[in-house]
Amino acid sequence: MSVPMDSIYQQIILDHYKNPHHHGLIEEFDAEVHHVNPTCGDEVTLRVRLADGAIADLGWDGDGCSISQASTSVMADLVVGKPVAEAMALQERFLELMQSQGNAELTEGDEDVLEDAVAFEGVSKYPARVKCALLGWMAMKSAVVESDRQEETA
Amino acid sequence: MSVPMDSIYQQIILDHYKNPHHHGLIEEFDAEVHHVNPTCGDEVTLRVRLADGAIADLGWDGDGCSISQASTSVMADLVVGKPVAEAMALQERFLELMQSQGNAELTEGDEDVLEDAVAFEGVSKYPARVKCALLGWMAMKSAVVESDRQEETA
Amino acid sequence: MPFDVEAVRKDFPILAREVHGVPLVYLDSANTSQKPQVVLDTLTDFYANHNANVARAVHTLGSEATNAFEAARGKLAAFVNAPDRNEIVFTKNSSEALNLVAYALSNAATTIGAERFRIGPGDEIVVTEMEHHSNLVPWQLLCQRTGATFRWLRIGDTGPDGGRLVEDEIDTVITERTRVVAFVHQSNALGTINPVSRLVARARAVGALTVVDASQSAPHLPLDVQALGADFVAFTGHKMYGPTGVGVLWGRYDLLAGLPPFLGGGEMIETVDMTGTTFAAPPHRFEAGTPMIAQAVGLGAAVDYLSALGMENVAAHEHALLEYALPRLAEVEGLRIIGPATAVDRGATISFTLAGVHPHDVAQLLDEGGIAVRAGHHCARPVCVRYGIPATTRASFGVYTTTEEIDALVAGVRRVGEVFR
Amino acid sequence: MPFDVEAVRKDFPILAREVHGVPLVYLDSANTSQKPQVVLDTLTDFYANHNANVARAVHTLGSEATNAFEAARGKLAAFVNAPDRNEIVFTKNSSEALNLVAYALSNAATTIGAERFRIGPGDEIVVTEMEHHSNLVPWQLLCQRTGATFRWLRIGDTGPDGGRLVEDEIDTVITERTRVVAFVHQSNALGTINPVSRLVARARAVGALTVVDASQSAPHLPLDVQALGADFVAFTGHKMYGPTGVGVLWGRYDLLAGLPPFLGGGEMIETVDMTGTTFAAPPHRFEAGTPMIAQAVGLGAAVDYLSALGMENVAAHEHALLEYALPRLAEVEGLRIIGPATAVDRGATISFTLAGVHPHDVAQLLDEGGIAVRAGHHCARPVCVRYGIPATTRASFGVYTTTEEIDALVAGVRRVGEVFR
Ligand SMILES: Cc1ncc(COP(=O)(O)O)c(C=O)c1O
Ligand SMILES: Cc1ncc(COP(=O)(O)O)c(C=O)c1O
Repeated sequence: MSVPMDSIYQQIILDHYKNPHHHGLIEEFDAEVHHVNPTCGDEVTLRVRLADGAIADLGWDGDGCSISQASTSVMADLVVGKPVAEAMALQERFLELMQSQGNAELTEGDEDVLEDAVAFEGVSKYPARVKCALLGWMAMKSAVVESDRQEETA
Repeated sequence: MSVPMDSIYQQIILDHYKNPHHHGLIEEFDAEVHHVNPTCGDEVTLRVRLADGAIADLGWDGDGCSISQASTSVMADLVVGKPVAEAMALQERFLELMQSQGNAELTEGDEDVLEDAVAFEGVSKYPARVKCALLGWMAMKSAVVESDRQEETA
Repeated sequence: MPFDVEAVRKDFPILAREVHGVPLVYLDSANTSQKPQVVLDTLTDFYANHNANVARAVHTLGSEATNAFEAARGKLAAFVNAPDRNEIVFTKNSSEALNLVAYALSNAATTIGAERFRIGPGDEIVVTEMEHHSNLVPWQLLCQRTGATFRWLRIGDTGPDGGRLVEDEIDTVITERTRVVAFVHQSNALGTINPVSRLVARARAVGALTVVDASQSAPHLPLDVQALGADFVAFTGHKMYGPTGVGVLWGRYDLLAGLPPFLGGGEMIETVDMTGTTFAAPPHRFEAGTPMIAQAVGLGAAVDYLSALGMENVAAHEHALLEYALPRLAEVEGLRIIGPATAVDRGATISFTLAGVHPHDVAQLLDEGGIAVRAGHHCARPVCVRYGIPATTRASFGVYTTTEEIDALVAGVRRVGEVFR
Repeated sequence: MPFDVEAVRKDFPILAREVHGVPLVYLDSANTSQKPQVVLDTLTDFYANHNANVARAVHTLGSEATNAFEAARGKLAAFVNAPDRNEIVFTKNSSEALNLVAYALSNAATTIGAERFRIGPGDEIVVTEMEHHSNLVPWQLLCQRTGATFRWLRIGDTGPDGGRLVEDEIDTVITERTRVVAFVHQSNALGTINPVSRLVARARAVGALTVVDASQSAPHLPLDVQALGADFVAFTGHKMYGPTGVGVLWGRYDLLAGLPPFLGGGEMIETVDMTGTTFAAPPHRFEAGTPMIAQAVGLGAAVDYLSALGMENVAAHEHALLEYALPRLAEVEGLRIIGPATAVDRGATISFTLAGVHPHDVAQLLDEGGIAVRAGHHCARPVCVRYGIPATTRASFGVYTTTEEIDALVAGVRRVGEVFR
């Protein structure tokens, strides 16, 4: 059986859910964060290691709905190896997309940079699910900020 | 100038308002009560004297809208000289009339016993004014109860 | 007269809607119910023809509005068999009704004449582990304000046909120290109908006040506050086919008359002076400011609608749906019913989990097939904690629910399992 | 675009009504306003097509309802120029909004982390003598709960063009001991517009919180919470052409974020546990239970309607009506205006007395001529006490009021004098 054409459960999302990328906590890391979505109980623990102003590595573990888990997997694919500034810009753009209430106009440029993450566009119509899609992204952002802070105070 | 045909300001009400009956506090009395209608500030002070189970005399002073003052005047006319039981029955009937929300069906019998008080029928459509029309009647009832109580404890 | 669900459905305009290109199957009535046309018409008629503020106005519109509002109070009183229409206090929802009682009690601390209601350290407030947050947090906050101790009756067995209070603990948890026992009539998370008379009897024996949260029972079964025997009963308009923004607190008149006010403002006063204020008699004492006039009138229309259907018939219809649904759902692979598995002492609200699929995904994918159910902790998180699960999916029925809709639900849940496995 | 009052009137279905066989002249908008068709249509559309509970639901209807409800929050934020939409808390009316602040403050007494909001003996709460009971009684009750002292700014001169606060006393009554200054923007009893910036500046200088009751200004003039400079601003939907049953508290985000909750229940929590609960961020922290969903959406439509008219135009229209009405009423034999006699710093609400006739009789007899005005103390009894009168008659205008209606009022009041003299 397949899902409806306009489903928010794009095959790509189901695939990431069933086989999440960068799943598992990395051993060497600069910061670890634990984020929870209190309304649905989704959880993610996420570790990052920065090097030369870029996200050198990222690993995560989580529990929750397919949207939260797949979105974290897609995010990890996207940001690992990217300069921090670029990762933050991606996060900004994804946040905007999620807050569009289904009215986002995706440009080709978006598809180029957000890659698999554009599959989550449909989620933006469901305010209750937006937080799920954002969970991993927000955790990544906090972890990066946290790493920076540790560096500064080190 | 005259008021509209269906006015609650029947000529009889205006007449009682301009020339209230039994107005003025009597010297000899069994009980005095002071009632206030907090929503509009109408006030009445009322004294009664009972004798042989009847309302021998009643006098009042007041301040307030025409409905409260005229109704007290009409009430006084009706109950002075009447046996207490009869006065209480009148009070009951008048209360019923006022609570009818404009749906009372006045019988000829009502007109016989309530006399001028039937002129207040129109007031029952206006919940905010019902209390005005009842003020004097409620005061009379309290004063009679109060007199009885004093007699019993005397 | 047999209950004609097809005729009922025609009364609800939203049921003609499609979502995702398929007809709507609305199975989320425990969250909020849909509204019959007569309620919408009543609201429009009120605003378009009789709108005015109540109590205060001497003009015609004001009198019409006041009569309509007070008539609604009378209808609500009749609907729950209240002995006195002045026992019906209009609130914005159940939550406010429950908070009202909790705040009036803590306000007794500084109110002369209300000494008998005072609560303090050493006193205990008892709720149950299956309360909606709206009948749980207000009491936690009351304990915080007063120093009283918060206690609760636990949910026992969580297996099939579990999901009920541990009856043995009623006598040990509710004691001479208990001042208030607040509990849900029908659980919104489990469907369980609690043993009201047992709880009320124990509370009464120890001199505690009882507060019944009837949010989930008022729409579904004949509610008789005199038969319940409790001191306060709260329910909410939007779940019983009425407008949003209106709820009801019923309370015994002598208790309402003795309690200090909660919200201060217009209409709840007797006389106001800069140096001190006296308060009106119930119900107005507890209705500060301009009330939800149109909403109360609309709720009056909703209870007229329910009474015309007959609450006995409504209860029978929903019970039949429940008996139809429970075994069919239980057959779905990986499906576990959270709450009593049989239709005994149980309302037509069914929570479940599906192995390997998050409840949010179940609900979302059902929605894509037109089926609206709820997923989450249903504002009763301690229930999920008790069952050791993050959330459930919940289907809940109403006067307009059909067995065909239940078939669609069962088929839909099966499909969800296939997609995610 | 000139303000076209005849076009506006066509938007309000109730204005086609007759009472006592004559066309309705509705001059009671300060009590409650009438509703334009677009508000009624918005309510009906919501219930008939998108009705569901908000926040909790993952299904389509739930998402539509949530989006509509949150969009209304955004509209309200824009309407009052709030810097952040999360500063808009939906309440049931102004009265609840004002009580919310008062209760959150007293709840600080037992909330860790809210120490800076604690109020107790020695602290002072300042209001004015011209407050509506809804901005007076909550503060009296707060003083009762906390032991703080209740103080007030007096109304000075009661002659023509009096009816204003004694400005000299602002600095002596608001002192270092003052913790809250709560005052009405535009008086519902007198029409007076208070010197907000003067009061806010003094309050800020002494470190007191300011609470502005904008119930009577929000419908009538451009309201800009940033320009007002206050900490909290309350207003109510039914007076601004919206539904009954919804109001708004605007508060500075950092203050809302620091305040403890008021009502406990669903949706205002972060996580609930039997042994303790944490609370959501504003605005949800202050919105316990199912909100007045349809009403907030309807209020959104009302502010869209007002914005389309343009609040500057609305204010100019009503100011012109005021300038038209004041001298004409003042000419009526025995009529005394209660409040400023000129149109300076004054809204289009005119209270008056008529020598020898009780205000209730004035209003009632006007009603028999189709003219709806209010009589009483207008929930501001201390104003009547200050003027030494039991009550006033009050005519108040709105977007749909015409000069012809004012002519009818003036003629009507003359007639009343003749009947009773
Ligand atoms: C100045 C003022 N404040 C507060 C209120 C209270 O508003 P509500 O009754 O909607 O709570 C009113 C109106 O009644 C008012 O005129
Ligand atoms: C059992 C129960 N109690 C209380 C409530 C709260 O009702 P409301 O949200 O209308 O205040 C609900 C529903 O949300 C409920 O299901």
